[in-house]
Amino acid sequence: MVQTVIEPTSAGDVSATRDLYIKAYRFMLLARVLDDKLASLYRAGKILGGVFLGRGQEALSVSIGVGLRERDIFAPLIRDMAGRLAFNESVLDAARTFLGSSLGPMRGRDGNIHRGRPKEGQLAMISHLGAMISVVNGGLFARRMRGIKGTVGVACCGDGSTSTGSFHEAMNQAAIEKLPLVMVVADNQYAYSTPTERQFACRSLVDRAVGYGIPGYEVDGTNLTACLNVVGEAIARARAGEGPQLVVANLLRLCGHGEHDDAQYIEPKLKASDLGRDCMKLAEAYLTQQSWADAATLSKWRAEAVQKVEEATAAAQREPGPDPFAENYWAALSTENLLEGNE
Amino acid sequence: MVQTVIEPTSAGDVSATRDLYIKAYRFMLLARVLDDKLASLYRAGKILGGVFLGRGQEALSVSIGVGLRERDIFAPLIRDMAGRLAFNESVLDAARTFLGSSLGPMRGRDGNIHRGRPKEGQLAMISHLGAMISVVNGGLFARRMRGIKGTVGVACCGDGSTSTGSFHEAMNQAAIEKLPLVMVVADNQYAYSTPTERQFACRSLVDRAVGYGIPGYEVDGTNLTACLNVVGEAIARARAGEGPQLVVANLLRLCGHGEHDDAQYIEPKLKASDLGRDCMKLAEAYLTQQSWADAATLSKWRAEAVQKVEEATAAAQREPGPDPFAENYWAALSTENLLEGNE
Amino acid sequence: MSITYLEAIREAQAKALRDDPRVFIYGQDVGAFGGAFKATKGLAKEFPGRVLDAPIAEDAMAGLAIGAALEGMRPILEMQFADFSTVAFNQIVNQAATMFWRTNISCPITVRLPCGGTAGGGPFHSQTMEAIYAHYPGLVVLTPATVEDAYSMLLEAVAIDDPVIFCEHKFLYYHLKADSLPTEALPVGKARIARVGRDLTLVTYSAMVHESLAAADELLSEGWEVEVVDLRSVKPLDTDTVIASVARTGRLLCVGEAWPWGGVTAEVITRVVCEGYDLLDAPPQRLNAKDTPVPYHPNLWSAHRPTARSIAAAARKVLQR
Amino acid sequence: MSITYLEAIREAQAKALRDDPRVFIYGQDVGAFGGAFKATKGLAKEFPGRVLDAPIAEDAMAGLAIGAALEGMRPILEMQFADFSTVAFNQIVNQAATMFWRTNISCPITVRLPCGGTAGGGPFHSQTMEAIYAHYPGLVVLTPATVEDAYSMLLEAVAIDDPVIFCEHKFLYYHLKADSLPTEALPVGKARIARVGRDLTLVTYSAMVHESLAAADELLSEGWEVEVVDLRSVKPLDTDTVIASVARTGRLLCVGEAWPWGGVTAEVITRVVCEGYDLLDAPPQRLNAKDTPVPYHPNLWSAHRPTARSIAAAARKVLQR
Ligand SMILES: Cc1ncc(C[n+]2csc(CCOP(=O)(O)OP(=O)(O)O)c2C)c(N)n1
Ligand SMILES: Cc1ncc(C[n+]2csc(CCOP(=O)(O)OP(=O)(O)O)c2C)c(N)n1
Ligand SMILES: [Mg+2]
Ligand SMILES: [Mg+2]
Repeated sequence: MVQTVIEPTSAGDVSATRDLYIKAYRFMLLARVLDDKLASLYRAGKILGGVFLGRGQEALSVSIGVGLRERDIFAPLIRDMAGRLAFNESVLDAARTFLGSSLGPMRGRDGNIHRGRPKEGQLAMISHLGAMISVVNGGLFARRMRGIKGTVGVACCGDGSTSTGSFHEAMNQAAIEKLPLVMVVADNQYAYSTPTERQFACRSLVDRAVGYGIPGYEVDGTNLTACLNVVGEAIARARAGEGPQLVVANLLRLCGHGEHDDAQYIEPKLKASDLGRDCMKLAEAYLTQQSWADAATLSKWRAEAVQKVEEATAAAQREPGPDPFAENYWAALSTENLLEGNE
Repeated sequence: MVQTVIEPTSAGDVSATRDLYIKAYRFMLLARVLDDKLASLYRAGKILGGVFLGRGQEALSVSIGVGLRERDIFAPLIRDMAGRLAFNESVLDAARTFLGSSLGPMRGRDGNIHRGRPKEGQLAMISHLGAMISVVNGGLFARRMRGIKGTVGVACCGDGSTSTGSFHEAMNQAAIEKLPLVMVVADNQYAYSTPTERQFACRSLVDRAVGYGIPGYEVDGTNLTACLNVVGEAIARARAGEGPQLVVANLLRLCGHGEHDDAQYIEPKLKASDLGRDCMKLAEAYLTQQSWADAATLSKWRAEAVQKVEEATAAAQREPGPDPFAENYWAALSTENLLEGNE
Repeated sequence: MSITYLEAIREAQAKALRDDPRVFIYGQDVGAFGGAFKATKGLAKEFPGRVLDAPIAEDAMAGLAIGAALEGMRPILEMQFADFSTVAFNQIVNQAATMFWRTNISCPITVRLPCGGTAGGGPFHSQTMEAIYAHYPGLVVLTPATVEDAYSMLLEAVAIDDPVIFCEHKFLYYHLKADSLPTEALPVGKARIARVGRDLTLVTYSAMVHESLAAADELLSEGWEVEVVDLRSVKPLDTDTVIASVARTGRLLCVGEAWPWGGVTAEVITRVVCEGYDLLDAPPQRLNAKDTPVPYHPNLWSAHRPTARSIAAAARKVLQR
Repeated sequence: MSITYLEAIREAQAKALRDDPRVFIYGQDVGAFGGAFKATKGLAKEFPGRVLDAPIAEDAMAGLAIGAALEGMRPILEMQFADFSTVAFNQIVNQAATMFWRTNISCPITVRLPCGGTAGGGPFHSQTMEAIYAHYPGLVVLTPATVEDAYSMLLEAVAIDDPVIFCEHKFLYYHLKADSLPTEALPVGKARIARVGRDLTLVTYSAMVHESLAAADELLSEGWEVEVVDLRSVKPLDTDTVIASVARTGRLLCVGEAWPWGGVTAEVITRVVCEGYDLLDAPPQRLNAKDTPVPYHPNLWSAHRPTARSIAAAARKVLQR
């Protein structure tokens, strides 16, 4: 049942393929520019808490975002800026959360990568790795009970997160219930500093699929076309009622675990290998090679992305942080009459 | 890497094979007789708490017990009377624990299936399914650190227990550390009342092995020869340094989940299938067929088992229960000066 | 007609399923089998597709319930024993409990925990975990002591927009009977005066209410009138009712089946002394289980947990000061 | 020379590894990388094969440590953040904590929990879980507040035959410095009078010791002499030292960074009023974090947890009664 897709055969309408590719690329670009901006704001001491970037993982992540539809469910993880933006997140949501604006979706209560808008299908991750997958299952399960058809859910995680008991319980649960879950694993060769040989002993994490009785696909995570195809097809199959799908992408994180980390532990050999290629650069080369964009267009797109990011981060920086005395921040229950007086 | 062994090729010395078979059979018999006695004591209201039997699973369980050596580690689960006895447990330990004697290994503190003697390699299970496997890993890990070679550890569980996060975390941990763990899964088609189709969606649980990068073997759990071979070989390979091994046995529980349960939910079709055969009867037929034992010998063995069981249960019933005022039962720490006064 | 505590739990679930299409039940063996304790007996048949067997995966069970709640459902999760909820602990305290505060979206799940000691239960089938869950912000923790409360509070739990930990006591399942199911009830958050008295306030909850009432009987024969307060919910905790009672009696004993350190008894005493210090005529006291795992053997078990007898003894000490 | 709280933790581990071949360290990224906070920096190199990276599997991490302890080892387990120990919760409270009582074999594991709030930490990287673990029988729970205690208590934790939950506070990691490592220390189980005073006993632990000392300074300028008791270990809890202090001052304020319900503050107040009621001249009080998840934004965070300022305000109330 395990399939390995290296270079997909791209069938169908060429212009649709091009449009999708360009759309995806532009979200990747926006994510990269925003991530870079956040990194520099972090270095300037403007951001509280950690900054975790998706650098090198944009092709995979964006493929999820462009593959999902409005009523779908998405549980991004820490490196999914591209997927978030392509799904439905605004640059302003991200900027506000990182910059502590009280107008952001988390209102200063939670920060940065934990942002989300569950009502709009974008779950707000908790830190505990693996914990979001069964929550996606629950959403899909509820929809099925309510007779809502044709929606899917995508959960993301890294190689390290596959070692959690939560990952296993949720994968197995999805398989039993035949839920339209697409589990996207970004095997970026490290979990923080820990290399994959201290994390698993199978050939590839896609080998887990057979143990859950679900299809599994491996994809070159540096190649946008491959990612669009494999993730797109997995989403389509899930949507068509074929049950859970596992996608494992091979790639390398092109940054530290967080911006506090210089990632000296990453093997130079890996950096020099195909895994270490930058999906952005590959995509740009492909765009040019296909004559879908020339250098001027690429510059224009970048300039537009930069402008969006600058506007959003500037706006968020002007916004007020939360004022603990102005609003009731100290109610952990929605049922007001069950609240106890606070100390 | 997944291998399916249905009928093993039995090589080597026939008399050794016979001796092992007979030894195993006699422990199965002892376990069956003891289990039956416990069931009748339970019905007579003499046992507190649950009684969970290994009926139908003796061939698998005993294969572990006879395969292990003195310094090995064994983490039995609720249906492993045969394996326990064959490893190193006395009938009296079992009887005392079920009958609440203060002289048993658990001294009345914990009961029945939770008994163990960790110092002698037999772990005292906690109820939480899956939780013992990583504890076995820890024992093996410690031995390796201390330079002790050639010991193995066996952990047991049922089909249902493979759904736990603990199972997954521990299997993966063993694989990463290449520990000599043999994981024996008794797929008895049900977890309490829950059939396997509500528990997993893979073809067989042995399909999990490939996802951990370890060898997996499937065995007919009703066939003692097959179990002795497959479990024996898995233990031998682990002992030889080949890392963790997964053994999945197919069989049917020939009793309720516990003695309180009439197991009406078990499909008649399953009972009538090969899975529903009683490993004891098959073993007896084989013994006779091979002329390793005749009816008189079988009766004699049974009578001996019955006598052992009667003696032990009678002795345990005469023994005092724990006296909360005679002994200090209320110290949860071994470091006395850190104990707090009890309420 | 007579109905047990366990049947009341079943009936409440049946009513919830009947009245509210958003309700479903998820747990190990809750389907055709009707649950380890038969608390869902017949419900899978009566409500097809809405009472589902779960794999042995408490973390994913809780996660699924949370995800469904976000989509507007009202899941009831049955843990086979409260003790096994430790495996779902992270999802409950970090995912469900923080949801509303973090995202402004409520997370109405009800987690049924068959709690508490029974003879022969032992360390892993006897635990009462109310203090653990009550420590975390964002959870409502209920501990019904009567058939009526088991019914009405479970219905209320399902209706509450926040995650509710429903601690039902296994010792009461079959022992406790009522003539009929209630049609009205005290709301969650209100304690109940289970017995009126003027000499001592005995605050307790769950199965210990009955031990305490028996102790009060015993003490009455000695001339002491003990007021027994059944907390019903330990979070929120009805400090007002407790303090009003202490104002009448001047004396306080708190009894809980859980371990002492940081338990309900400590929380109640702290609230009373912090807010109603001057009302006390004598030092308050608490009585809990001993600070060891719950023993398997009944000889040990009955010395481990508070009983009518040990409660009466503790009460005498408070009364005689 | 000057040494931080974090360096003291590293040094204690180095010494434990050096002096005792049974010691090993297991945790995510603790090997070549030296840990998320660098608490094991250089140790993997200095002690080959004894400082090992774990997969992201806290349940199995704890299980492995327990199994190794049964075989006579002395594992130190590093959780990357205390908050993630919820995933290992079952192994810690049901396997490690019950081991000795059930089997008569001790289970000497040390679980290092990087605890507590820092600005920007947010709901899942700020928790203090001492009350949760202290509720369970069979665990020792330590909460060092000083560089010296971080060092000596960690060494003692490794030497103790029982499972120890070592709550090290991240806020103190770099802030707190000492001139040198101690050569002798108070034993685990003894509280320390961190500051002598006659008007009020302020009982606290971990990072709140420093907030409390600052509050005491502030109050001194108003003429109040506050005695600050640093509990050091919350289980066992040194009730004697606390009560002796209350006997001198007649007033009690307990301060904890954790949530109020059933926290250390409730436990301390309960013990004092149950055992030393007559020593109090005024109602005791407690001050805790607010009963919500820990906020990410510093504006909210500083209003959420007790600070020198809010402690001083609470103390004034107790003093003015
Ligand atoms: C249960 C749990 N344990 C530990 C952590 C701390 N932690 C945060 S990210 C991380 C590494 C994650 O690695 P991986 O899943 O490969 O994702 P990547 O960072 O490589 O994208 C760890 C250990 C956590 N968040 N949750
Ligand atoms: C974590 C956990 N959840 C639930 C239970 C309750 N429980 C005890 S045995 C059992 C069924 C076990 O099924 P399986 O693993 O197939 O073993 P079998 O009884 O069939 O031998 C369940 C659900 C438990 N012990 N631990
Ligand atoms: Mg990774
Ligand atoms: Mg089974």
